[in-house]
Amino acid sequence: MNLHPTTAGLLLAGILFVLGLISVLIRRNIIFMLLSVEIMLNAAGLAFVVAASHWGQADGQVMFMFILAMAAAEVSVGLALILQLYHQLRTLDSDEASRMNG
Amino acid sequence: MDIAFIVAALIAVAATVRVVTCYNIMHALLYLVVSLLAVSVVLYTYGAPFMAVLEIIIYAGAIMVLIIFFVMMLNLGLETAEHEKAWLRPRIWIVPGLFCIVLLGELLYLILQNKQPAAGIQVVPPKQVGMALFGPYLIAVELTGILLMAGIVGAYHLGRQHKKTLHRFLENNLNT
Amino acid sequence: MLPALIPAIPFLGACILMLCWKRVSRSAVTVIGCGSVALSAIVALIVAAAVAAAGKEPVVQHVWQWIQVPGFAAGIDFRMDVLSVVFVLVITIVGFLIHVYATGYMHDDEDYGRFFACMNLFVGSMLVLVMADNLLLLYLGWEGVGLCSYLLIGFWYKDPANNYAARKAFIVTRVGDTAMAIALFLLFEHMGTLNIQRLLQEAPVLWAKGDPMVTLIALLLLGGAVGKSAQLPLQTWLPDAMAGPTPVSALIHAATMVTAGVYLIARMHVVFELSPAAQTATAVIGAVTLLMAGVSALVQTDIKRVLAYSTISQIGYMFLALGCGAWSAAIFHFVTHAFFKALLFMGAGAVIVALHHEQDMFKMGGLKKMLPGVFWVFLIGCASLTAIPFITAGFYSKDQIIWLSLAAAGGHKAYWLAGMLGALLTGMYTFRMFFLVFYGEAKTKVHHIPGAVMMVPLYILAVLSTVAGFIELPHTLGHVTLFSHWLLPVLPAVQLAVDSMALEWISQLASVVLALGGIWLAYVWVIKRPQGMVDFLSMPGQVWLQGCWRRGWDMDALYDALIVQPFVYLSNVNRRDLIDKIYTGTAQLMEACHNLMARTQSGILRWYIMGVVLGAVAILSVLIWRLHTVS
Amino acid sequence: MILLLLIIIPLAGGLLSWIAAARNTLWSRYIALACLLVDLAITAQIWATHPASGGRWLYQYKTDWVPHFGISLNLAMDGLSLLMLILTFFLGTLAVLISWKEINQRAGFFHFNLLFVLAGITGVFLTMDLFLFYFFWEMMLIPMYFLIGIWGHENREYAANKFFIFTQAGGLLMLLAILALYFIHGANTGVYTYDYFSLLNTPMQQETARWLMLGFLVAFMVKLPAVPFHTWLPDAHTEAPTAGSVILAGLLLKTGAYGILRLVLPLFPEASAYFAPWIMFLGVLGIIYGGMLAYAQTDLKRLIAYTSVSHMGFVLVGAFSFNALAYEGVVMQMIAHGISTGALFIIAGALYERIHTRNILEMGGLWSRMPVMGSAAMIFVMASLGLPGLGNFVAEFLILLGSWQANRWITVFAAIGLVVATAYSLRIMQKVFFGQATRQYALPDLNRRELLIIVALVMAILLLGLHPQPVLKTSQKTDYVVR
Repeated sequence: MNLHPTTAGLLLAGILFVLGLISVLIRRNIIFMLLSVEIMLNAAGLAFVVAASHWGQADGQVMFMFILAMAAAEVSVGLALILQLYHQLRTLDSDEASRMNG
Repeated sequence: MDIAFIVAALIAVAATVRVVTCYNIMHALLYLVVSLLAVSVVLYTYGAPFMAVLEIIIYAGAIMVLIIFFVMMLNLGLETAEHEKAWLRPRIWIVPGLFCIVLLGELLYLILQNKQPAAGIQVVPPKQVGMALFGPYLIAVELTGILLMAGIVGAYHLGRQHKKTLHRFLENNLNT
Repeated sequence: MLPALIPAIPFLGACILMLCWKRVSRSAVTVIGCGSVALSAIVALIVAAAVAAAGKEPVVQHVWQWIQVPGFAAGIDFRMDVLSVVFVLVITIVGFLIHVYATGYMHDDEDYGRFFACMNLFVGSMLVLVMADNLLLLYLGWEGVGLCSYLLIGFWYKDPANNYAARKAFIVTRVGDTAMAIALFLLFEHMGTLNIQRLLQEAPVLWAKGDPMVTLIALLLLGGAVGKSAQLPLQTWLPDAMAGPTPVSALIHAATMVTAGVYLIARMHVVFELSPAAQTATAVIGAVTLLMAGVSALVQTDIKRVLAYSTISQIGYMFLALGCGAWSAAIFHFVTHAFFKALLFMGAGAVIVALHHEQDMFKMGGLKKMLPGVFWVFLIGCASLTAIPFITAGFYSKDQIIWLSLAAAGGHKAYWLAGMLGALLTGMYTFRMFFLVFYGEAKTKVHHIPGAVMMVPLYILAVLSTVAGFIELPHTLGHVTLFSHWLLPVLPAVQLAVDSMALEWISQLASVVLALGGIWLAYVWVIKRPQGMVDFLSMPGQVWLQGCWRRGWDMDALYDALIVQPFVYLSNVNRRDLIDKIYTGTAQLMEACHNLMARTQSGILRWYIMGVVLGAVAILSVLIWRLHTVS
Repeated sequence: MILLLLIIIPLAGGLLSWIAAARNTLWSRYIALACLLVDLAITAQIWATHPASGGRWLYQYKTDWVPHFGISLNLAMDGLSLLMLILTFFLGTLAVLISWKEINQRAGFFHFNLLFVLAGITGVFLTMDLFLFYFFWEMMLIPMYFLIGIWGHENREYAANKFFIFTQAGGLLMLLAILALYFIHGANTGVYTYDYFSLLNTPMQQETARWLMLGFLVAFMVKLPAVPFHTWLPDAHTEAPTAGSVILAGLLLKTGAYGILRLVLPLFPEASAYFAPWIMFLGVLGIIYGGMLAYAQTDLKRLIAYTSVSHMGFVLVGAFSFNALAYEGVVMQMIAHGISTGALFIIAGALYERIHTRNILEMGGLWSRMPVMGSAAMIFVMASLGLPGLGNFVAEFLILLGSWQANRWITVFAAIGLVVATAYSLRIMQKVFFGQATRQYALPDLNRRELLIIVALVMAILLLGLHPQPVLKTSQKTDYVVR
């Protein structure tokens, strides 16, 4: 294993991101989907930090902070939406909430 | 290659895989917390101690706790796990999974193609981050504040239990 | 002023009748209907006298300018020359007699007024046709005649069969008219005018004899003539035209319509003279038609259809004469034919009325005693049609044609033979009809004896059918040339290739023998030994052949299969307009695309994410591919 | 100024009659009728008094509108415009009369639309500014859309949409061509203007001219309509109310023919000559194809609509013959077809009012019940098949005589089209008026109002057929493009 640290970090970010993506795709439970999105956000944040350390610049970490803030906002709104959904449809199955089809 | 990084990365990946495959939502959440903690170690190894701390406090702490509370509030127990089991059939996950693997392969390929000169890890101190935040990124910070505000208001509005069970948009839809 | 009055009076009568026949009494309709034609006949006589007095100088009248645009002018111009005078007199006089007859024939019809309106219009249109000074006005009359035939053949409009017959008459003649219209375009292109006199003067200057262009024009004119005159190959409408009331048939066959083609060719004879090919075509068409129609007439059962085919056959004689260059002979035959054919038709009409609208000859018979008056006039008509020598008009006119078809410059032995054979056929079918109707046992009761108003015109025509022949006698019998002499300013004298008195005697004798032979055959066939004939005719091949002849050589079926059916089929297939399918198809395609795209909006979140993944895969693939191809 | 008045009168009348309808629909009808009669009187007066030996332009009126872009309010009238205007107001008057009893719902809005269509048509016939031309072109489109879509028969919305999409698509192509011409003229001469007279001799490459010419041509061919752009017409004609059908057949189609004579040929003479054989071919295709389609129809109005396709084929053949005779014929055909087809639509409408069907298979034997209507129908059917003595014959004969000089085979086939015309025309008479009556109706013959309309039309078609000279003489003053 003679990987460059940046490459290694990006690899890790990529793996995590794709795992999150897989999860989003295969889960029908909407809470799981929210979790998976969190994984993906986190992976993206990780990639930013790795890049920041690679260039020695603060911008990457700034971005990580924004992602954090966004994730927080997203989770709060998302959970509220899930709550509504659960009340309306009595299920957490995202496929059930397909009334807005074309 | 730092040993700490390798261990943390392996833990992160393993824990995430469990998140993906776990039927029980509580277990999945706990695995996710583990994964986040591992990522925070990774962040630390990449010279971003402040970010590692934030990861633990906000992600693993605040956000995850929020979700756990939420799950507990909805009282999703074994029943949901059964559902989850029933939903996770190979028929459902194989094709998307394959595509994602392809995507991963391509990502890795592209990352490994990178022939950047080795520069090693450079530590970016929190002070520099703070300077950047309240310097060039000031407007973004303000906007983030507004975003968080919107999140709070939105969560409040959406999470409120109305006497009417239906949202007004949905109500029209159901009547028709 | 006078020439214009001749067609104007019948038109006026038609207009008055059309507008207010419902409001005036029957007798008023009679007065207007017959009176207008009578008045027209009187004016025609006056104009004829004027023409004669002026040394056969034509009387020309410009009524008003019809069309005048740069490069083209046509007026409502009438011209009475000697040829027109002949036609106008025949049309008005015979037309008048038919009108008088019709007042009796149509007496009980509810649309009495409409009938006379159309009849007047018919006469008027025909008068315009023969008096027109330019081809466009002639064309107006030409088409007007077609319209009136349509109106009158389909007069009893409640029976769809009549309408089909009427429509057929109009459309078939229209085919010929189209050819004629194209001839007009060609004439205009080359001469820059449609004035008949100028055309006739300039044609020989412009074209040498046998020029392909003049042949084309002559053939196209012939096409028009063939359509109106019911000659091969456009003869199919005429037998069906019997659907109209009998006076209409008389008018169509005797005075108007079918003779228009003869008039046209005679009028444009200069063009035909310039084209030997077209003349030959005319003669051949005439010869073939006269034989085919004669054969068809032989096997008809409907009395009016016999007469219809005999008309086609007789017009065939006229075409034969025209084709041989015997112009005045053709016109002479037209005149005598007008008399005896009107006579025959109206006689047949009298029979039909007497038998309560029974037209099948095999259901008639023994009428000699019941209807003696009709019997005698019918006999005169038949004799004239068969060309019984010396005493009938038909003899002089037809014999002249048969002789000239051999002797004239354009004549040929084959024409002569055809004419001879035609004489035999004529004798046979005419007297077959005559015997069937008047001899034998009565099969249908006479319920109505025709009154004076119907019989008087018959008597007059009977006289005319007899004496009209004396105005033109052959060399062998006194050599009177009043008629051809009268026509000399317009129609040149016939060029004789053979001028032998002996040969002419032989020809006449032969034709007489053949005609009498035909009568004898008919006598044997119908009266003497009907059974033998029945046996002969019921032989296997015979039955089919007879059917074929009866149906007019199955030309109808041929046209039906070749033209009508494909046309109807094509238009029915295309009823919904295939081109529209292109547009509606495009619209449908768009809608299908829309539906397809809308299907992707399933509302299922994971599908959307899947789309994102696929997009990402695609983008990265392209990226990698480019990375490789670039480096 | 009088030209502007001609346009303003129907516009004002339309608004007024809309307003008046709120009080009393009868007022609205009288106002519409009065406006059109006034316009008819003005144009008839001009026709009667115009000097026999004057110049080409009888009246001209020009004032700036948007000088910055070279747009002006430029109206002019020559013989062609004059004849078209008389036809417009004549048929317009009849259209109001024919709707007197037929249109009872929202009569005010109906007359508003009717008058606006007529105003648009008037504008098209008068304007000498291409921008304004396009403006009026669109202006007649939208009220027509409403006329079909609101007062039409069962399938009216489909028909109205189809009509709108077809003509609008054609119109947009024309707009493109107008703009291109504007800019090319501006670039080549430095003068940016929409003025017709200035644009007449725009210097440009032949290749460009051909494309621009096609842009104009397609718009006019859609309106005309020529095969293969004709498919909107049967639907629109069939579904429109009687007045709408009359306006469509009698006037709207004529704007297409007018556009070809006024714009396509003079603006692009070389390009037109280049495409002439093909366009004549389309014309003759329309004559025969339309005729065959007409023969197959069972819906009376649809049948008549397809005869329009057939007759307008003659216009196309004549217009691209580049021959003075053919042009006279085209003008005659425009007028005679307007009258004869308009009359047939009026008769079809009157029949529909009485027996509530347009299916000719359900008719038959109507002559005995309605002899006057039958006679009138006979006259117009005969006109439609080109019987000499009626207007259409003069037109078709002149067209064919002229086109013979240009292209013989085309003319031969066009002449064969006359036989097809006979077939479908007689079919109308046979199926509708002849034969045995299938049902017992209590059918009143034409009433006084209808009789007035029909008599006016019969007089017009007879006059056109027997004494077309005044029309021909008026039209001669227009300089057509002759090769």
